[in-house]
Amino acid sequence: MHDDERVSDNKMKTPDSGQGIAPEKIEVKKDDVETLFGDVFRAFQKNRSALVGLCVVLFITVLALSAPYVLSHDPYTMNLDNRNQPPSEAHWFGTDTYGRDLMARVIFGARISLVIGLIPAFLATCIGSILGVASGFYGGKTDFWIMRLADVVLAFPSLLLAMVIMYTLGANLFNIFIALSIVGWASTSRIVRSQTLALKEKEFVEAARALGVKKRTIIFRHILPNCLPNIMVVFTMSIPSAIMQEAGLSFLGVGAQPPTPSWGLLVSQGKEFIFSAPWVAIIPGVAILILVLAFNFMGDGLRDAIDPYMKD
Amino acid sequence: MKRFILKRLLIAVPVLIGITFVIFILLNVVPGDPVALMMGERMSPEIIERVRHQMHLDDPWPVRYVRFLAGAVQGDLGESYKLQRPVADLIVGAFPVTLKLALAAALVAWLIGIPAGILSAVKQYSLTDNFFMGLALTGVSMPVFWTALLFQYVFALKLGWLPVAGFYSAKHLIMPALVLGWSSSGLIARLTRSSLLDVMRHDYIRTARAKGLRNVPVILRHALKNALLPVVTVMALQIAFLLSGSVITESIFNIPGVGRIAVGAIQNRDMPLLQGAVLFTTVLVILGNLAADVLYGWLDPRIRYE
Amino acid sequence: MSAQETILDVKNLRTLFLTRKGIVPAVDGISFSVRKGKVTGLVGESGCGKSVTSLSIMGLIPQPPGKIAGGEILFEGRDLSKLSYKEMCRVRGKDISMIFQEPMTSLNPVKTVGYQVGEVLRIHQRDVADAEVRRRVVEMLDLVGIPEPESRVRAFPHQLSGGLRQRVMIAMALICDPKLLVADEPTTALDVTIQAQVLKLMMDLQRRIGTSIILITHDLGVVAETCDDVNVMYAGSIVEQGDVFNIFRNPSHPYTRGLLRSIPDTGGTGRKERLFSIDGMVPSLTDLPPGCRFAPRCTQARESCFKEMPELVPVGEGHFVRCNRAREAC
Amino acid sequence: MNNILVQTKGLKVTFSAEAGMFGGEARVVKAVDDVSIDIAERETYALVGESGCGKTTLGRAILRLVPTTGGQVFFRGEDLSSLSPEAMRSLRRKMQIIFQDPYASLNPRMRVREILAEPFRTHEPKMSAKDVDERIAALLSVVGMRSDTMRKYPHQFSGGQRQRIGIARALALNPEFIVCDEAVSALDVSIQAQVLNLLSDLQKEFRLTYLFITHNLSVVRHIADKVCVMFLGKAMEIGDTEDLFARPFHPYTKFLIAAAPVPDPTQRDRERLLLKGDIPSPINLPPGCRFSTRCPYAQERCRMEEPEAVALEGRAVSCHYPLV
Repeated sequence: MHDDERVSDNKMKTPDSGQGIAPEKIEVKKDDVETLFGDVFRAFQKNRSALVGLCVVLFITVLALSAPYVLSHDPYTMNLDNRNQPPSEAHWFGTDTYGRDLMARVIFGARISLVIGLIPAFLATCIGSILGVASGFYGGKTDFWIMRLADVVLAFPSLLLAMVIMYTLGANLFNIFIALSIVGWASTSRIVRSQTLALKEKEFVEAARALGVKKRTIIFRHILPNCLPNIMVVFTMSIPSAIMQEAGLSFLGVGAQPPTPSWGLLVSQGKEFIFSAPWVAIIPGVAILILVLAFNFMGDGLRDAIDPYMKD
Repeated sequence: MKRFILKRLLIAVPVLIGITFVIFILLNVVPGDPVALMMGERMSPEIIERVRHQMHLDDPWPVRYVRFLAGAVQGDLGESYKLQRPVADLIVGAFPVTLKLALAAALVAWLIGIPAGILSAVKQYSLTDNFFMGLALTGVSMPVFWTALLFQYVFALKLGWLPVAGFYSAKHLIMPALVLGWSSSGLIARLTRSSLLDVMRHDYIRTARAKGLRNVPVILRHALKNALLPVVTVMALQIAFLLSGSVITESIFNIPGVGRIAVGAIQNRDMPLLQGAVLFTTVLVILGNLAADVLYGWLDPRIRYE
Repeated sequence: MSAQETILDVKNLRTLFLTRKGIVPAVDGISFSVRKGKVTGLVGESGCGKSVTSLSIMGLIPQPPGKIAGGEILFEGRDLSKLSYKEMCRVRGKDISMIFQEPMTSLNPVKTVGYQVGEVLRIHQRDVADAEVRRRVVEMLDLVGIPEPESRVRAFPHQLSGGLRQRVMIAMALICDPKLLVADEPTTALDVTIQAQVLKLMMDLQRRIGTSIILITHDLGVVAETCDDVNVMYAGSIVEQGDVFNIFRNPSHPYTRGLLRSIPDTGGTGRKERLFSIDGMVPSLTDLPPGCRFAPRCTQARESCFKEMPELVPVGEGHFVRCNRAREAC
Repeated sequence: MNNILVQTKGLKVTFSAEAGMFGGEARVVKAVDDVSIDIAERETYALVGESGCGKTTLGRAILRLVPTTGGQVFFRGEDLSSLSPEAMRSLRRKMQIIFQDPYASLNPRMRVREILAEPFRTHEPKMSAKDVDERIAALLSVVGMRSDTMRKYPHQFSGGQRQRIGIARALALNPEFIVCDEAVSALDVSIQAQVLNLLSDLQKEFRLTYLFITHNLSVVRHIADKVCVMFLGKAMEIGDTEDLFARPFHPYTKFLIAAAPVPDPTQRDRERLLLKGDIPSPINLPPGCRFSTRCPYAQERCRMEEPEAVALEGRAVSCHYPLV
């Protein structure tokens, strides 16, 4: 750089008479800082229902993690003398068809639902984000084929597609991960793509291009960080739907297999006794409702906090 | 507008080919021999081999795929292993039942969802708003199979108002439609609300007020149509959801529709039947989306007069 | 100014917005009047409160977060801010109508132009027949210079150019022969040659119909071309008020003078010379300085300017200035 | 006469209004249609015109931010289309851009330090963080801002301040040529004056050449040495600023100048020159001269035959019947 000095020299120079270029005073308020963490933090601060959702999720997580150390009953131990007992002091949630403690089974079931909620949602969000950004940024043929692939996936009723995948791969927990990830990426990719398209037209991206910044750097430095809040929202929203899908698959017998205490399976096993022992089916369903509702509250709060910003 | 529809149709073609391919690949790489499954374990290997050959199952997969496609175009979806009847007949026989259920559920969803969404938007942040939105969120958070059991328990067992299951009269349709529609109404209500709120922020709403128009006509004449445009699209996407949901609803209420066929086919590992049911449902979804796009284009003059 | 008949008298109007960061006094005690059949300009830079003033007059301040916290808006003697909702609806569009800055977004995209113009008539004259509405709409579109008005009534807004859309807005605003037209930056979104057409149209119609106009703009050129009276606004209050010739020939507030001198190429002389510019920037409305709001940017500010807010004082006939140093020779 | 720094020869940019994946007639918009301009070193060259005239596209095409469909761009006599992508990337430090919208031109998730460090990270990857910080502080002081603003995010500044940050970014690599794309149009008059003054100070200071794109004629008259008036993708008239404003040869130039409101109420009763009708759609250009549908002087020939640019008293005028 032959003319480095030009700018450096000027550093010491006081601006003449000040009219145009007098330094201005700027007051900064600390709480204004615009980071992803800041956004998320403020979302929870402002939105009471989001906070409640978060607390419920945390509570269930702690419960699920500490289950083996806290519970006095084992979720797998059968006691055929004790079948379909109503809730009592010994068994708060009652017992199931094989005399197993329902509370232990429900709490252990939370582990499955949480893992199922987080991992496929995470995988689907990652795949969807990468494909969405690529589709939006590169455009042309890349865009066309990725979007047609997304169309194909979205054309299937998702439960049906997951069912077929489970039929092919065999019904077990690990395959649920795969099935739900394959099903879930498409809608994420559409959302991320449309946002990428909008960001691509922004002048700060054009400024980066004018500076000669490489495409990949533009994606990672300018596009993705600005998509991140929305990706966070999509991720939070896809957790409850993954939980619901797993419950549905397990209910239909193509998900988790007995004796795994998956909530969907618990409801399915209880449905035979809905008239004689309704709690066996109803209590695991309440568990699904509470966890899914908590995640939905969280997602809603996050979206409300982030959306107005993303609009302008 | 013609261009618009044509474009949509043209995009639907590769998607259709894509889904047939995906279905075929998923269901034809399945481990386990369908013939052995069909004929029982004790059959001699030679006979199995002969049947395989008769059913063309020993051809390479591209050949079988093309044959499957050619058959599907002519309405031939093969024969059910288990029931030994043409898949197409079985599905066409079951479809009216599923259609009735889906339409009734959609009606329930719209009748609950749209008014609730409008009320919530008009009275934003009020008690009404919080009530409906809490209800909507609960609606989308309730697993369909669980709601169904709950309804059975309350309305059939405790109150005895409605039959528990089966599909014989209009009365049998009420509970499944409510269950299915209820879960979908939450989504419609939330979307209607946010869409209407969004439209109410537009400049032309201010223009309408500046004309001297009062609140109710502003909403009815200027906001609602614009707000419902995106809802229409989602209602079509809901068809996919309702068809998906009908898999569970039909199997719980023992309704002889396409969804129950699919679940039964999985249990019996009846590949052609499952393949037919999934293909049929998916084509319906694509048609639904197409209809939504066309409807959207027709409702929105910016597209209609392009 | 008081000598002549006024149609609108705004007295000490205060409009607040309640936001998370605190109370924002967007309009802070402004008073001005509009003479019958004249064009009154509200001029100032972004955030000075000129648009909030116009929306306050129309009763279109979104509540919450907005709130008219004080003052009177006397339209032919009636205080608009005290009218009931229904009464105000009868005033809007009939006695007072408004045109907005963005002709692109101010028209409903799914309704025909004819419907939207005719709707005003239908609201305010219920018994009017469809054929009559149609006739009046076509007549009005013709009057605002829209070619082929018979076929254009069936057009949708997206089928018209920006200039034509703004003409439709004007037709909509004038179809009920309002006594007062509030025009909020009516030509800002338009191209120069289209702006010239629309301004000329507005002025011709104003002369013909005799409507009084409040013209809100940031463009001093537009003010000079169209206004009879001018109110210069800064940070929520009026800093100078007077006849257009007085304001341009004898600007008495340092801000007005600064604004006029900041325009590049006035008179076509000063090319390549430095422009005059006002240092610093408009204060935040949540954090206003205690004294004169312009003092921190004013080159002539004295100590007293930082302490108390000056009053609007007369410096000539119908010419008022909010400046401590107004009476000194400037 | 100064040396030519940037030159376009018959530059064309077309956009297809409809991406025709499945055929279907793709409608083509000629955003820039055969434009040749010469920008001399250290001068301010203005592109002026109404919306849809292609001035912004031309500016971006010169910087190769949009693909061209015909013609060439030369920078110091070098044809940019002949450069390798690597060579083009390193030439980018010589040519920069300042944008219209101070709110969209800065990445909201980056601090000022990161925004201003980007040019160095791209072109001087070996520079130490401390050196980069020093350079950024120097840049900020050049544009009249304090160096402690580095830690802040763009939304914490006003429009005028953001525009200064944008200017600092453009200056970071000591460019020779800067495209100012409506750089002051979004600013209030008093802030606009500050930024215009800053721009002309910087021009003197750093021997900059500006391509100044604007629709504001008074700004053009104030800042530009040379003007190119564009209409629907075509250069209608090119000439020295004073000359062109004093005596426009092209009817469009004349009406454009006359349309601008004059901030002097004593002149309000002057005779007004008004153009008829609207700007035609760039998709269906009229045959012949594209201004002929609005031109009050249009003759039969104007509607049939597209005028070529002709040299006239040191100007280039695309009109069959210039107003001499």
